[in-house]
Amino acid sequence: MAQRISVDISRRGDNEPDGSFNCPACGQRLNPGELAENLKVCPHCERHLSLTAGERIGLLADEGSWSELSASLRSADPLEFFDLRPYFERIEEAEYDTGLTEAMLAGTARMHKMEVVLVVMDFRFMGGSMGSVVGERFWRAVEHAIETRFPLVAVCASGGARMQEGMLSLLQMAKTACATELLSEVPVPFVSVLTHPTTGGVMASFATLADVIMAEPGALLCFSGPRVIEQTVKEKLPEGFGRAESNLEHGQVDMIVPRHELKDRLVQVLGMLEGGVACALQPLWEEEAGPPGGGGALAKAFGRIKSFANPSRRPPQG
Amino acid sequence: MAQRISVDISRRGDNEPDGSFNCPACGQRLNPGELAENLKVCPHCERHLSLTAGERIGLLADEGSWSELSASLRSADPLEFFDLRPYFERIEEAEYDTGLTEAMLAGTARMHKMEVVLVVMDFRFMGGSMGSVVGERFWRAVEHAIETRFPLVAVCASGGARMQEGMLSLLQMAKTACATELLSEVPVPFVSVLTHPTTGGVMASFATLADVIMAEPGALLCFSGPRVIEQTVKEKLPEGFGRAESNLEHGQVDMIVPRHELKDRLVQVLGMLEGGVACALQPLWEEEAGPPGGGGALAKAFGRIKSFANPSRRPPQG
Amino acid sequence: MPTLPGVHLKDEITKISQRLRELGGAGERRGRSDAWEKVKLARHAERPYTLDYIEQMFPGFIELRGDRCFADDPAIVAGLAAYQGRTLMVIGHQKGRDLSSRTYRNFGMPRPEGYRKAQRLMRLADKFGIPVLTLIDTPGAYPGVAAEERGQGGAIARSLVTMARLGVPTVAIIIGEGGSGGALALALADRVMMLENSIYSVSSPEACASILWKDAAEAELAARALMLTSDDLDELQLVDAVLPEPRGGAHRDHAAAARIVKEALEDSLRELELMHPQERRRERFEKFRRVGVWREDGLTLF
Amino acid sequence: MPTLPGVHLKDEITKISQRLRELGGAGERRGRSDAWEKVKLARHAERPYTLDYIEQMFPGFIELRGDRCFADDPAIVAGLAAYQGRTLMVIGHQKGRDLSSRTYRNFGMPRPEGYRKAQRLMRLADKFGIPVLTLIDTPGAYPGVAAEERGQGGAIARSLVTMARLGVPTVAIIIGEGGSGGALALALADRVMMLENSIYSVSSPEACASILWKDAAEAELAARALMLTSDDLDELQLVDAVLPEPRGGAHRDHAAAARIVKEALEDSLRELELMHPQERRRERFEKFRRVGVWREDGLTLF
Ligand SMILES: [Zn+2]
Ligand SMILES: [Zn+2]
Repeated sequence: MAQRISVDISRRGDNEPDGSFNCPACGQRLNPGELAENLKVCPHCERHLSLTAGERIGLLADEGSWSELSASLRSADPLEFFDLRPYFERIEEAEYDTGLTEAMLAGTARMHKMEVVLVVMDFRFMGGSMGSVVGERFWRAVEHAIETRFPLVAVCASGGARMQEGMLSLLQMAKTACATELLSEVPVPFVSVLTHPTTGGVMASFATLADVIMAEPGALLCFSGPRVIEQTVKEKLPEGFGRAESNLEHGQVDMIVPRHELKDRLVQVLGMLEGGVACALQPLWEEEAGPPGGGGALAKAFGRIKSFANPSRRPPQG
Repeated sequence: MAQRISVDISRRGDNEPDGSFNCPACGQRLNPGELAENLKVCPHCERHLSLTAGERIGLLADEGSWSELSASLRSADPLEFFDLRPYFERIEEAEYDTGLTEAMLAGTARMHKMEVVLVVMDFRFMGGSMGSVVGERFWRAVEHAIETRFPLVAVCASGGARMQEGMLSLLQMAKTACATELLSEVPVPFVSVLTHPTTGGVMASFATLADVIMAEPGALLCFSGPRVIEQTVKEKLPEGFGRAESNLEHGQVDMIVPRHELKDRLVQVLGMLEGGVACALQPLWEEEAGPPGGGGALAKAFGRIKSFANPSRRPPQG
Repeated sequence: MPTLPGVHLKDEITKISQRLRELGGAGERRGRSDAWEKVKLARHAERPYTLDYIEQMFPGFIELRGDRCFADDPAIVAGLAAYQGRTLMVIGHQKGRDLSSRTYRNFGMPRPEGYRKAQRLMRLADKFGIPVLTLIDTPGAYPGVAAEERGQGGAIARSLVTMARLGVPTVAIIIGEGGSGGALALALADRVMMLENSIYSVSSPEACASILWKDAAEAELAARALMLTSDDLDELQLVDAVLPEPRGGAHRDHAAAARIVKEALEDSLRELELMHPQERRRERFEKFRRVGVWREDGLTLF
Repeated sequence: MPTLPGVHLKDEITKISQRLRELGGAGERRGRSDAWEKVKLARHAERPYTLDYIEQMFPGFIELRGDRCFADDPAIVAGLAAYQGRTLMVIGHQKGRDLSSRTYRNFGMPRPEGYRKAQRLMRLADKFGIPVLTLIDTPGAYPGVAAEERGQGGAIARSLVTMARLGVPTVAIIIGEGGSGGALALALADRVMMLENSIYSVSSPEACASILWKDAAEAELAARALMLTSDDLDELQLVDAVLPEPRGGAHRDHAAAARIVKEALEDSLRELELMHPQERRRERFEKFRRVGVWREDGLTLF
């Protein structure tokens, strides 16, 4: 429960020598140490500040359990895209600034001992935009989840498709949607966590195709962003437009989960989807002698729980 | 195209000795003969006046092709229902007034030579209410459609569940919904035609579960009727509330079909759903030599069309 | 074998009407005389609601919300429950208890998005083999203009086919007011049970009275005529079981009421989980196919 | 075998970038220099729209409307067409031609209900084995507050999986503007083809310019950079075929344009109908699975 994250301060410029800076929501002075203690949630106004991919993994994965998949994938520049600067230069800068290889990391991890496939996006890497590498990492993560039967958790943060890869980017929506369909067929549980901000192509593909959709408080979640709407159709935006709370009210997400409850909630939901009570927090099944009936869903559930609760669980054979 | 119906004048009381009466919509004087010529559509304002079950069958079925199914079913009175008058008395009166045995007739018919299973409701029979007999006739009609692979057409007109049969009536919604699900599995095409008025339990069961939903112009189509809404939640009703046109705009029906086009349109849609061009009006397949490819959907479509265009089509064996 | 509602057996014909007549006049029948009392009990403001049962039975309940189209409808509560070594999808109507929660819950009257949420979550449950429990307690679907415009009728109809299709075990328990199509939309289940003091009706007695007697004040009379009590429905064989309530009624002891519901649920699941999904589905269709009483060739069939 | 978009073959590695560099600078590439011309042609006010093709190709077209939830969206037209001895489900974006029809059609920009109508009708087509033809011509999904609140993102996403699931043959033809997610939502098909003067783009050149160049006036530059013409997409192997237009462009001769589309459709169906539904589905997944260009272990894969 007392999860900690080690904050990585990549924010440059306006912060003080001690690293302190003002909360963008309430303006209160924030100290990095205290902030990390509070999982980068402003203690004054509860604003959930963005986490880096590393911090997110630190938040969700049991210590030392993270193992990256598809780490060697890197963006190419098939369009030789050049706007004010070449695409490769932007990528190199993003790599340098973030220490990441792309806007999405994929890997396996344990969460309260539950094995999961975890993909995590980082908005700092070119606005969390989805290009070929993001799509391919997502696909391979899904393939790994299908092979191992580990559930999939996708933590989203994205400005949309990566323009520098043109249609190759847009089609990642189709690719990731196909991937979720494969997951559904098995089925392997899939939960998405929408964090601030998740917009554009990611919202119109895998993020909204999860079995259960969680959102962090205050996160902006929409397809067309507020600026586009204001500029294109000149509509006045209502208070709280596109925020997690509005999405909940409008039936688009299942729940809003404060960051300090996220890991527990994920494990509970994934465990329940796996067909039985499975979270370490409520091991009701230990009180049970075994399945009272014979076959049926109950026995199936028990079978699942056993393989699930067993840390040495391995991919099913055949 | 020049379909006629023989109007049966069961309306009693306020009409003149020559049978003429005022259009309830525009107030113009209507002559029964002219009205029948115009399929009981007011020539002045296009109001589609209600058809009796017999008139509807006359409108849709090729001459002499109607053959009733489940004709021997009659209502029982399991609740010994007695409000101001006993239920049996009301049924007897309805039988006497309408010459019908229930609020729904089921049968087989040909429409432009296409064999169909046709069920038709009559609002005059206790407000077209759905009780055990309506549910059972619908179920048997579906069973017949499944056996013969004839498509199903349901012409609806109903005030809802029949209160005099209590929960037995409400559960006809579940029964008819299950029936449509069986049709879907085959699949056999199912088109519903919603006529004025279709409300309550019928709108919340088979009527809205059709593959394609047609509505007659101006028909009131809703679950809770205008009076209930006004009395219960004191909401002011917008102009045209619950009418076919509003339903179309709100995405609840596929199309509004004027009465004089209904038969042609039904045959076209059913034919297309059967997998190929099948209506007598546009026998495109006759211009074709045969399927160009080998198997696949095309050949399947051709197979369907052949059995369909053949008037001697029989239920498939086994 | 499940109880057969409105059994339809040609070779074992019994005339309900005759039997009822033998039992006495309409007003005197078992279950009928106290119909209005039952209506009042079923609507009792302190009667346990869906969230009360959830609180008692499923401490780890995780609510899932939204229809993914238009809104989340608070008149229907749904979510995953960890229960006795298995997962359940629990879906129920929720009335409010105080003024603000009643308004928020729309007095337990769902709009189309409520039914669509239920459908979405039933499909989710089906995907993962999770049994579905529905708790039914609503005056009926909300009769409002916008709800109609968003397709109230079609939404209820699609709830019915969604439940018909499910491969997982489904148990429906009417815990209070089983009002019309709004209730039925969640009740097309393998097992349909009623709490002793709940009602299940084609129409509210008030609406029925105002239509048939042209006078809403005749609601008591209508309540008797409609056969809406648990005894009535048991007699008509339209429910699989009637669950006795704690002495004085469920509102006297929420915990005891929850224990009764829990036992009924467990008994049902124990039976249902031994069946193959196709077998459950087939029996479900058979059961609803048989609902009805009619005359044929001079005989009354039911 | 369908054309492989963004083929990903380890043993046959070709460096697109290198090849492109050999062909000349970015501005000189085949297909790029006239990108802005193509944008203008794709948006030409007299270019045939979906309803024009329907009129030319499918005289017996029967429109089906509504999402059964909230509304009918006139920005997407859909219905059954009788065609060469078979039935088709035709679904396409529809821009308006005059002021009132443009307003009515919302300039071809669908709201969530448009995508939901498309999904409903694709499932209907699938149920009866009816092939699906989509005609794509939209600036993009409508960026409005209410559309967002009704779940624009989720609606597009579910269009994608709906198309992915279909067992029937699916053919998508980009006839004008293939704008972003709003276009892609109808384009996850077995065969994806573009008319010669149509465009298919991750973003409108104007939006791209205002984001990347911070100046919408740089749209011409963006149009070239985005590789959105039919030649560009052919080169990237992201479409299965480019369909030549009548001399001067499709707007010069609607009937000829329809004949070209018709032929492409027939050729596609002839191939696709010989395959088993599972085979079509498998190839469809394979095709979209392979989309992408990346480096791995020092090699560029595409
Ligand atoms: Zn703050
Ligand atoms: Zn008139």
